[in-house]
Amino acid sequence: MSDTQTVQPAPVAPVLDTVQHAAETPDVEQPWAELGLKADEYATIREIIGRRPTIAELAMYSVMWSEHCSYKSSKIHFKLWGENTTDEMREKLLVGIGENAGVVDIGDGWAVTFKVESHNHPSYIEPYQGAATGVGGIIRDIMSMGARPIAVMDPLRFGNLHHPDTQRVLPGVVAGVGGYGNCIGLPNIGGEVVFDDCYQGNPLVNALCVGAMRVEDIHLAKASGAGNKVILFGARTGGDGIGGVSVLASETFDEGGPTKRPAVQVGDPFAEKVLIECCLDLYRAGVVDGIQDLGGAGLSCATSELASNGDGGMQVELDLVPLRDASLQPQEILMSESQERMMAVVSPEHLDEFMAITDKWDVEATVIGEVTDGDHLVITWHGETIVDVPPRSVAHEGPTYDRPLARPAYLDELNASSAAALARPETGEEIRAQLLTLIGSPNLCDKSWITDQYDRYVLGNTALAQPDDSGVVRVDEETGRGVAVSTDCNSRFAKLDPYAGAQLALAEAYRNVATTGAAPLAVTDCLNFGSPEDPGVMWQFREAIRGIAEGCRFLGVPVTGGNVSFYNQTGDVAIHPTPVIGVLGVMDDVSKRSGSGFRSDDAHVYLLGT
Amino acid sequence: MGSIVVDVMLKPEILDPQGQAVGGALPRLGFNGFTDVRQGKRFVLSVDGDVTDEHLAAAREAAEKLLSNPVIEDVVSVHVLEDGSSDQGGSEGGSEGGSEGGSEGGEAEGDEQ
Amino acid sequence: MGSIVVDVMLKPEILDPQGQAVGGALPRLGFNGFTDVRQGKRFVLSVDGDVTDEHLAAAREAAEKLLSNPVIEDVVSVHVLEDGSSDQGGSEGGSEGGSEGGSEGGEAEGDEQ
Amino acid sequence: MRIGVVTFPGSLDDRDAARAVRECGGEAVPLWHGDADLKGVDAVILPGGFSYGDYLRCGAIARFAPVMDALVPAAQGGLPVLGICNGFQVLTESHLLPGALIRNDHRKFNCVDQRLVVENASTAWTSDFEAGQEITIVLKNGEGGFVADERTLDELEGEGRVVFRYVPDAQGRNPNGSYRHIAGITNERGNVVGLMPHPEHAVEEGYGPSLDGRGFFTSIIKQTLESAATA
Ligand SMILES: Nc1ncnc2c1ncn2[C@@H]1O[C@H](COP(=O)(O)OP(=O)(O)O)[C@@H](O)[C@H]1O
Repeated sequence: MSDTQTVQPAPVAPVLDTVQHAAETPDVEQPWAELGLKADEYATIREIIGRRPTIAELAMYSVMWSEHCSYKSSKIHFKLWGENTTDEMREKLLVGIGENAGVVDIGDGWAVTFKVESHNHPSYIEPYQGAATGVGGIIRDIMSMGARPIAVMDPLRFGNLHHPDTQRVLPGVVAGVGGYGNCIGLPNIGGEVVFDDCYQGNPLVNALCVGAMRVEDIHLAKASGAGNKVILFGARTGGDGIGGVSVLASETFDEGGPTKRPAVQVGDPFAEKVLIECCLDLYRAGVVDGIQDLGGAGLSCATSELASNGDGGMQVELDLVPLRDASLQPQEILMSESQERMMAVVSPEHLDEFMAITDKWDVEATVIGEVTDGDHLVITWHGETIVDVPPRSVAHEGPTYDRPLARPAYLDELNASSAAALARPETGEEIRAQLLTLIGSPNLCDKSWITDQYDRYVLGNTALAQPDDSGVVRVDEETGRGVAVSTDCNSRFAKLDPYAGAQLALAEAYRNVATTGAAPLAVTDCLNFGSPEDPGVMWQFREAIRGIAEGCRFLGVPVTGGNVSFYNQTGDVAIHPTPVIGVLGVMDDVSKRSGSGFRSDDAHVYLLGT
Repeated sequence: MGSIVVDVMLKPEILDPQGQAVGGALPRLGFNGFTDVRQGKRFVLSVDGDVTDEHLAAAREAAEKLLSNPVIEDVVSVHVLEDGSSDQGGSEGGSEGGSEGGSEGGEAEGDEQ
Repeated sequence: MGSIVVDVMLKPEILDPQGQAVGGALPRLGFNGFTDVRQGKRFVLSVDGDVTDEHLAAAREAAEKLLSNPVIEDVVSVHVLEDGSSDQGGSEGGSEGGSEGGSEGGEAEGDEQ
Repeated sequence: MRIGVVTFPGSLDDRDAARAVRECGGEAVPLWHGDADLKGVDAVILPGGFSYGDYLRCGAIARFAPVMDALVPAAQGGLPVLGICNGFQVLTESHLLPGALIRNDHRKFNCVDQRLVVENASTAWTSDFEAGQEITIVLKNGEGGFVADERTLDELEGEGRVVFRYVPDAQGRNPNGSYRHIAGITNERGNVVGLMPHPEHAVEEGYGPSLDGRGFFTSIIKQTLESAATA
């Protein structure tokens, strides 16, 4: 939703746009284009539901079929993951790509889930809140798998350190990552900070979270069992994140509340910390049948995905949703991206216990609907039906594109200009000067100004964090069993050759994990690219995926999940392709891990490899 | 020595977790009459001598440029603090509540961004 | 719906890192006329209907008990926000600067601890 | 030897404090903010974290939790209480300890392995240290600057109630702008101690910068056992 444009307010229907009203008024002009849909996409929606969509349905489809939620440009290339995953690689994989986050078996009955996501555009607009809500979002993904989040990492990319706008963006992003992560109590065990002019107008804020649980505690996002209750819990719903989509807002509600819709989401880490503990209590009590976090696309996403993954339909009374802003219209409630909310499916006999637990944590929880034995998602507003759709068509059967791709013409020239042509330092003096330039450069210098703003000790399980190349945390306090995680990417290599560049990123993260003493087990990735409508970018993207998938097959570690972020560009100029790779490894006893750097005076130094 | 007060609040549509936390605590302390709490910032800028129109103009500009973040905040007021002390007077009493504001009724800041 | 504003400032003798940072940044932006900056907090408490004397009394008590820490802070003002909107009005303009304060001159809070 | 560890909404290092108690041979008893019940424990730890998000002032809202209604009189009556970081802030907000903690002078959250000098080795929580001993434990906070008026500061120093001081850096600065480099203090009786750094993150080999934090927990455990023996 971050790239929605502001559009002219459309005339607002004087009556509630119910399903019946939509059926009776097939010819009403609808703002599908303003909502980012293409003509044929709009036509497909009409075909699926056999009439024009209501404004609420249109809102749901438009947000769920956005690039961000539907992966419509990238999905087609994801078959490379499957094709390159062998049965052997699947052995330790408990939950694969497609769920909120992948889960791997690390032994002794423990499972670990991890995933990296981007929050690039919001962090450029409002660095503190953008970064903070990015961290908050990925943590909820991990929570929704049934896990306790145990660590975060933050791969960051900024423009030139000395550019005035970097002075706005960098401190804000770092304070936001720290502000959220520190307050929620998750150790920050690593990340990256890279400066390159290509990120000046489009910094990258990626956030990774790791969570752990017992194998039997894995939870999935699905709504089954007719009669089971659908519960929305956590923060109240406000107008967050729909600021740009003023086409949805009524301009007639000037009285009685804020009518402006904020484009900026504000994070409340305290609310999320309470939500984590509350969810863990709920899992322990065994009262949750299905669970989903509310992230981008809010209720549209949670209701349609839960219903789509389940075996029945779902009925939701939208007017029961607790609101922070009473002036919100139903379609806005469906699109709101208010943070710190979760949705659970709970059987009626567990309802009282569920509510007692949320009460204990002072978390507001509201039954807003139930699972039905039908096959539609039906949403009502004060008794009138405003949404009646097959949930799969919203959540999973959105459009996919096989976009044209072409190797960029500039690549030959770029690759031809090799480093061999550069002048070499001749004298000791020159070598000295060059060395100083190198180690004083922003990309190589000490990063403690940033990393000291992050709590790396909370939870008491951190065995390695900055300045080491991997973060290492204990999962099992009895045995010391734990995991090592590293994220890496050199986008300059990826620009020269996205296939090899992606593999180099994978290899670096893999090595960083292996050298701590951990056995690499799984991969997550955050693919930050320019516009998919540019064939050159699309080619970079496909090459990078191919590189990662084939590299993973070679190394024998599966990709368990990740995130695609397109449209990272300023005007026509895309960022360097930046496929950030996270590798996770397992260790029997993390107190035996080896750190980087010299640890004793008389140690010998060996060079291994070629 | 004169002082100028700049008041900054989060825009009404923006979530205010701080205000919410305070709002949640009040009833536990037996204060039940408040329906909502929002928390903002108050800056007191001191100047040598009396506050001039130039000072006020500068304060207004600084309020927009530095003291507030127009993406999420509004400058709700820029006005002279009448007591004249550098900040809330000798702290004993802090009785400027009555004298502040109003005095320079015209200078409210209305043009965010 | 009425609102009460509570203003809290650090005591003058307590270090104010935020105010100091703002004070340091102003000259870099070309604002040279300010000799000192202090940053405090402003709370807007909303009530249903008009603000009554009971509301004000409760706000004063809450200001002392919860909203400020008497070891380091002073409550410098507790007064009715005249606009009457839940928080700084329609955010357009936020022009209460002129109308706030002064109006209820009597209710300034003067009795810290 | 039962040591209570209080959990407020937003407490973060409560599980760590409980682990540290166990590592050092005590029994950790969870105490819930909403219950005015200390479960007959021998001592209480108020752990680090961001109670209620620390949104108003650190510790300000936690101070009014029901558990504090039981804890404040008990502490005044001599129950050993250790406030770590946010717990220290709760103790000052509750006026069990003087002064206040304000935003770090550099206005950033700061997580470092910090050297401290133990100045008072006769409190309930520091008797296993030597006066003048230097220890290194974790410091991590955004609002750790200790402030108080001159009279209070003089009193604290005069009565030997400064328990820990930061070892200043080469420029003579401490990590958060605390007045007189004060990192931790105690009440007149020496049973209530508050400090910003985190001893519970320095009790296990392989996790944390040292084992210097153990002394806090072994001190209280020994003291309780001794007073039980003489009772
Ligand atoms: N954004 C970040 N968040 C957390 N840790 C970071 C971040 N950036 C760098 N680090 C950590 O700081 C240390 C040094 O970073 P860096 O100099 O980039 O390492 P290297 O060049 O060895 O990859 C590493 O431990 C890395 O994980």
